[in-house]
Amino acid sequence: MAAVTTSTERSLNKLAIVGVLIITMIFLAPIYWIASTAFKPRNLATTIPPTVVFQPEISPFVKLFTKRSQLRTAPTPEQYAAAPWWERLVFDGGEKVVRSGRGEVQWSGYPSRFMNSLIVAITSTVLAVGMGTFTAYGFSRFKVKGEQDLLFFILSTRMLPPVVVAIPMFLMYRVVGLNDTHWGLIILYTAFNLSFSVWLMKGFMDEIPKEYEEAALVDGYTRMEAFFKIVLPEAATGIAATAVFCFITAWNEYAFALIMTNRRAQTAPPFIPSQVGSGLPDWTVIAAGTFLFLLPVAIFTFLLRNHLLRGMSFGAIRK
Amino acid sequence: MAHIQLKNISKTFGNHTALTGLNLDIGDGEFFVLLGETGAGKTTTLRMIAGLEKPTEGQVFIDGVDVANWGAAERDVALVLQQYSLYPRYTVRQNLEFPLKPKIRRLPDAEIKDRVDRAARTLRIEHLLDRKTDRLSGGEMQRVSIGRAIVRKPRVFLMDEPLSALDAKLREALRTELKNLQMQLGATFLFVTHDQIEAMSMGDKVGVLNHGRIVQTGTPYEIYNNPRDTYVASFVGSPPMNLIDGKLVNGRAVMAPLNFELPFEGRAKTSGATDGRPLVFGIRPEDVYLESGAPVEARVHDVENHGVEKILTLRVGDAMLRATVPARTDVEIEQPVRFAWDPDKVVLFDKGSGINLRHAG
Amino acid sequence: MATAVMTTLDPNSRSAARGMSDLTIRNLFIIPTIVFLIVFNIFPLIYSLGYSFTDFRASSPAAANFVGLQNYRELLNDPFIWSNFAITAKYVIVSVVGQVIVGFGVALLLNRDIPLKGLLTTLLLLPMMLSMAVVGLFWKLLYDPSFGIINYTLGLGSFEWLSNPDMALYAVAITDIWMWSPFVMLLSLAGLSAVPKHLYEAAAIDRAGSFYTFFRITLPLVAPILMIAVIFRTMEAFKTFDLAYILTSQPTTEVISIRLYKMAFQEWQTGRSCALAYIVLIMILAITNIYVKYLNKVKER
Amino acid sequence: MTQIELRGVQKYFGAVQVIKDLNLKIDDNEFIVLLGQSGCGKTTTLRAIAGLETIDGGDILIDGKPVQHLKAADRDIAMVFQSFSLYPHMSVYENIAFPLRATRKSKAEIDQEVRSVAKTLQISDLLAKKPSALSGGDMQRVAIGRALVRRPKAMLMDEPIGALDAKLREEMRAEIKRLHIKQGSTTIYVTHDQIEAMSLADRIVIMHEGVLQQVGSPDEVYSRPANLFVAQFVGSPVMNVADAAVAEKASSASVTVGGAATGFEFPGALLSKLNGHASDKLALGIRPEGVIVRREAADGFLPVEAQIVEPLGSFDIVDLKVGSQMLRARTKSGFISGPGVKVFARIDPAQTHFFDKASGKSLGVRL
Amino acid sequence: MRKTMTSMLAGIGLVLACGTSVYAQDKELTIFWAEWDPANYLQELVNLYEAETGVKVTVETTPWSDFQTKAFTEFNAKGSAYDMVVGDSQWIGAASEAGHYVDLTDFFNKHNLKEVMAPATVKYYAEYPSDSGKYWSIPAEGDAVGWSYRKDWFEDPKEKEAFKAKYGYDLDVPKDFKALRDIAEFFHRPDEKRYGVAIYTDNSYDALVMGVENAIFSFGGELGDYANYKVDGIINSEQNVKALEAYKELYSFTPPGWAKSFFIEDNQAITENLAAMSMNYFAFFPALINEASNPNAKATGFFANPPGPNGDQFAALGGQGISVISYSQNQEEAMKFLEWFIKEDTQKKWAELGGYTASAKVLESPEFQNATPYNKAFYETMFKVKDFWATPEYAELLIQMNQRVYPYITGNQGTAKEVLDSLAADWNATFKKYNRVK
Repeated sequence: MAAVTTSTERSLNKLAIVGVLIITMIFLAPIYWIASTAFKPRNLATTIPPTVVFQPEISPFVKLFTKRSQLRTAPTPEQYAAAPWWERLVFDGGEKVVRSGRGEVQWSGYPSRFMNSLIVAITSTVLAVGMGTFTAYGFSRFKVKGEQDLLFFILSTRMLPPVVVAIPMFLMYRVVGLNDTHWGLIILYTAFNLSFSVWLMKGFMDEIPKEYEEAALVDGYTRMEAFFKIVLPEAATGIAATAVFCFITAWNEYAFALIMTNRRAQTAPPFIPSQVGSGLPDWTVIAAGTFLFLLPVAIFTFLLRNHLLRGMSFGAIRK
Repeated sequence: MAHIQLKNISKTFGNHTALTGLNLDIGDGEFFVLLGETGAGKTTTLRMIAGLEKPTEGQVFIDGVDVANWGAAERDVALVLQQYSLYPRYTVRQNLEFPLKPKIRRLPDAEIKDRVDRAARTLRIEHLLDRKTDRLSGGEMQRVSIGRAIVRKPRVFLMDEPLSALDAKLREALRTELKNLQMQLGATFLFVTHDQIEAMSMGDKVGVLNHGRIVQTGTPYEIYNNPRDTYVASFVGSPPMNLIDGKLVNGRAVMAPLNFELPFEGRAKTSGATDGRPLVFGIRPEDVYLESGAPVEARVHDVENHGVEKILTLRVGDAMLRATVPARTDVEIEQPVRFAWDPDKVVLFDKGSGINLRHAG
Repeated sequence: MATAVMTTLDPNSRSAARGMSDLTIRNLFIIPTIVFLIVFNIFPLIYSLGYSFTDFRASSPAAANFVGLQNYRELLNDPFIWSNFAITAKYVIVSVVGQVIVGFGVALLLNRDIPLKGLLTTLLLLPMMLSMAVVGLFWKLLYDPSFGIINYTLGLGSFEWLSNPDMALYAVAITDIWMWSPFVMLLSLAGLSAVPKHLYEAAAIDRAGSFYTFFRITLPLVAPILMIAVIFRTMEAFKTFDLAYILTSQPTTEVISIRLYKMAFQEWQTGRSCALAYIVLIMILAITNIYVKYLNKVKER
Repeated sequence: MTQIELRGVQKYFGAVQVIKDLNLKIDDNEFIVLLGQSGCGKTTTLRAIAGLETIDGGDILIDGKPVQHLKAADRDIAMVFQSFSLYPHMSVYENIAFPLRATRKSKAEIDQEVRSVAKTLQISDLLAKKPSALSGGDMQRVAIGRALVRRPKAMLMDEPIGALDAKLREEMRAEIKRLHIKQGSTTIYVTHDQIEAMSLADRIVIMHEGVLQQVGSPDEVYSRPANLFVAQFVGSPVMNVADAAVAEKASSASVTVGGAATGFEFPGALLSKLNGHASDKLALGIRPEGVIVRREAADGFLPVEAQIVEPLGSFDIVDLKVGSQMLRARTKSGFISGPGVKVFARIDPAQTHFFDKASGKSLGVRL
Repeated sequence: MRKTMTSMLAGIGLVLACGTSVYAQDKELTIFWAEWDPANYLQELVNLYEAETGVKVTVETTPWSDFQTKAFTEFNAKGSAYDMVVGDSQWIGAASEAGHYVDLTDFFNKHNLKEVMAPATVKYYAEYPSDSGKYWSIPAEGDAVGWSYRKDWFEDPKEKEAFKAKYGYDLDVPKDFKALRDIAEFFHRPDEKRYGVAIYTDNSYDALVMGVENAIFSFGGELGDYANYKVDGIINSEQNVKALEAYKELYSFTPPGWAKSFFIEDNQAITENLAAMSMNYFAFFPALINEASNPNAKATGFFANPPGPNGDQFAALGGQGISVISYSQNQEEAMKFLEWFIKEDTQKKWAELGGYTASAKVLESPEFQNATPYNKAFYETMFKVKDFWATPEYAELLIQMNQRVYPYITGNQGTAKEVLDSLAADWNATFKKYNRVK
């Protein structure tokens, strides 16, 4: 139902389209640059003017997945010939693949940290959104003494600078053996996201007419059944929107991941920048790591985008 | 089928009192209408019977059993609401099946199908069964909601303004349908509405609720013709009963401070109607008539043409009086007319309390 | 029909029908979350509160001595700390205001009749999906005066974004704005689409021009959700650490979190850093409280 | 002094045509009600006049000037919405002042206008309140006040009282009417409620599926419906419509309804007036008050059985079974004690309408 | 109460921890270090140990920026995640006083490491407090700040001629700080996008201080008296003022945006053709002779930190010793590993792999010195290095120095004298606070 559109109105609209496109391009330029760098040969990574046309390479990804060190002497032609194609790419880059005492190729920390990220982010998102949904329902439907204070308390737990809790958290984790475990991070991220989740979900829950459950109650269902059969499906949009936010936060968290975990449970965010370490940064490898790491969130968000947009518009306004 | 009794029910929400000392008796198989304005406490009463709300004080009996500790599921009542009683994600069939599938009274599949089909037939919604509920019209939705209630064969049907979101034609049609349905099922119905036409046309009995109290319970006829107080008098009937301050002087109704008189004798007179007592005279618009030789002169303030009849608003001094006249009556606004009333139909109310003198005794 | 079969209830099934009471469900739904948050958020807080009254050094085996309010006193008298707070305040204001202007502006554009709106909106969200640390790394490169793309594209020669003490804070804020304007945009879009269309129609009928409509209708009605965005972004901006730490090390960009980090993890003045953390926390709480009060006022309207 | 004219207005939503070649001329000071079911195009028509909707064909003229290309703001028309559309963040005063402020009136002038309108509508004591603190009726008054304050060329109202309680609707109806008489501005009012239409309108415009069905005074549309749709849409309870068979019987005509054994007696003139219209294509319409019921048998009365009695206070509506057909009759309150009672009924020929079954058009038979 | 709480938490933790796989191998050692090439070389070295003994040794790394934080959080929590750490030289005070490191004095004496390792490395990597004869680490990765330069620029005849004309002496590897300054000035040509020199300026950890130290030490200055914590008159001495001014002057010849530069930026200055000379740790030089990472590899030369005006020649020390962590459950195994590590053969191998050995013998061997273009400079430097304070409160001292010096160097605030006077006052106050001086 468009209001009457005049010609000025129409040209304004065209202007808006152009504006949006320009802004989108500006916003995406750095990301495009990262993504393209992930496929560049090392010597084209930081050229000025930036290299736009180039032969895409896969070597950044090979390097990303292997442990390497600087070549001190060039490989012998035999060595070079005997090496598999991907190892030659590393040789070409003036590096060699580090092998273990038994001669096995050593993986870089990336794959395992990527897996850790997946485990930690998915589990904590499920937990935070799950608990958040339950709690939001509780606050939305039942009388709770000091509800406003409790909600503020829940929100306030997100205000702590991570540095504040890092030391006591670390000491506490040490006592209970949670440091450097997946569960340790999962709990932290869950706690961190829970406040947001409760807040957001409360908005959505308030929007779902309580008549739906009451009809089910009268029809002979228990409240639990009504909750699972009626409320949850209705809240799907809100849950999706909340999940996107929680996932993004957990996926990218840096400070706790750095302090609380070592080899076993560390996630990728602290790992990617560490690739700068060896005297001269190989931007192609960092870009490759960043690019791969962006994919899961981007895909997740893209799949849920309709929920995200719709969800934000009906739940959030009331909070 | 069930007999429902509410005894001395009070309900407060925080410092807001919704109901005070409510007593209600709904007979088995009765179509009971609870009539009141928005906020009078109708819905709260209904939710209390459904078990969705607990009374602050008092007891609810279903078939003589105190159901204080029964949850909504156990009371075996069905609920039809103005909106939201259908699940938007489900098809009509799924909606109709839903009440038949809880753990406590899960029916065999064949039986479920049978009941759903029968309900659909009764309500003429068979062609809608596979449609999603968000693609139904208002009337269809309300039929499905009613269907959801009847598949259960519950002891009591509770209906919370099920028709008020519909347009006039549909309301009229569904009114008859509902009444028919209730007669067929022989079930107890508690129907809540703010629309007095619905109350009058459907109810076996009507309870008028005002500010959390039952003001009057009775048949539509009683409520209409013998309202217990001025509130009921003005609430029931469209246009409402005319209420004029005055007193009786020597068998005549003397309207003060308006200074006009009308004859008053005969059947309407009751024991409390002593001369000089400040009264309120109530007269229905249809009992006010225009006559060239009638005792009082008025001006036509407004004319509403309803087709079958016209509703005139007459102005006498500052007072407004409604009169229903045949459609053929030809009057203009601001035209002077003379009117009289049918003294037998006059209802007398005490000026102070507003109580009908016949009830006061 | 009056003899329709009744489904009578087996009296034994009554308890089954009832399920858990509402009270049980409420407690079941709410208490775990509260307990969880207390254990993992409040417990460490109490821990640090205790330390904040001591001279505890986590790097030393020496027992902590109770020093009363000394840490607080010293911190509040330290001009360096106050300058850190001033920098933080400046940063928060620049970055949040920037995000609101950009985010809300883009949302206004997107709220029009734009083709491929959903796709564009999702693409615009990409910056906030990156890790702060990585963003810092790449933006440092983008800002580089000699081989950064920003100077090349804008033709700024060798403009010093990060080495210029007067510019550095803005450069950090620009990066933050790039990253988080999408968040504000998303919430603003939600707010904008929640303004009932008929109000705009009413305003059109009332002969209000587009500017008048914007300032008198749109803005006040989106204000509550915009406030929410502002609250969240302020809280986050106040806590900014990674970005500023990675991008620059100018004294003019030493926001309070960096100072806190250095105190806690480089100097290992655990007790004192806990005290500083508390001062920060109280400030955030106070600011949020003011915001929330204001938000409620805005919502009341 | 405002005349509004629609000439051949067409409007599509996608492939659906919602207004089909609408022609309508509205005189100055007239109170026009657009009546129809939801989705009939009445609101779209109103919005097109307001400038909130573009049209795909035809002209909209205000005082003879085409305005279809003007923005809403430039048409100088006020509108009251069903949802009231009060600005939730402004006080009543600000709401009413909004249209004046938007056009940059002086402060003093605004204040004076607002207060005078508020006085007219008796909402002076509400000026400081926010819309959320108002009752439905007061919100409606404010919405009307906001429209009136500008002294617009015309007032458009889109179901302005549809969201109110029944009792309140009645009161507001009267208020709106008085106000119109007092202010005397051209008014177009949209509703689906025929009682509102009947009691408010100078002329009623009945629309159905985008097509104008009939334009006429309340009396005309009630007593001379142009077609079956109008006949059944106007009047409550609804007009009875039944298949009718007309046969010659001596000098009079016999009209059989619902395949009953005997027919009702009609004057012989009917036959000539029907002009040989095929009997099996006839539909008979009779309003409940045209069905006359007696307790005792009498000439021309057929025996019938009461099915449902609906007491409506001042009168009852009784469903009578005639053959396979249900005819609803209006009786005095309590005239029939309950379902199952046997009574006698006849149809008043003077109040009977005949329609062509296929087209629904009235045959214009008046007896 | 606390106990109950603790055991309760322990319970929760136990349940949760079950979900995480637990590594179990008989003999395994973990060495903690920062993420850089030497750690990779070390991994290659310890792979040999595994081949010899079957004990698996893993080198765990974390980014440099977080290395210190992470190590100390782990120490403070008495964590046993690591058995050994290759920790920065400044940590030794904090770590030994807090009991995080195992006392290696006996081991040291038994193997006569004082002789085996280059003396400066023993002094700074291993011994604490100064001259106490107590040892906490085995020097592992020797490192110091040296210089790289563009041979092709230096050897360009035109440039040589122009230089000679301007400064009156031949353009060559700088023989002192004055020459360093002249060359920097000579090559500083912003319109050609070519600049004089790249130096350390990052103040987030010790980069800037290292750079300044290079000047101070070569100018004959000291940071203070490490034995009695006297700083006044030492840190703000005449030489130091001169040195600081000299460093500030160098800053004016740096490429644009050079206010947060450390090893990455300084190496980039060479690879990206920005600067004629660049200061850096020797540990980062391998990247510069690798043609894959440095297009100018063939044209890159190296030199040791030049002497100051009085002929003193010193350099700031980097590098790390390897220590055994007190909370390790494999201390015995770790000692065995160290015995293997200090063997001459191992040290040789270590140097071959790319590690910077501290073994005096290996350093002195011509094989080592000729192995790379910079090994000779490294060898020279390693016998004249000096380091920052190693007291437990070194971090505070470092931050204070950053706070004072950084605005002066990069932001033109105050004079060198004022800056160093204030610094002396800050340090004095800090030492008072920790009761080092009365």
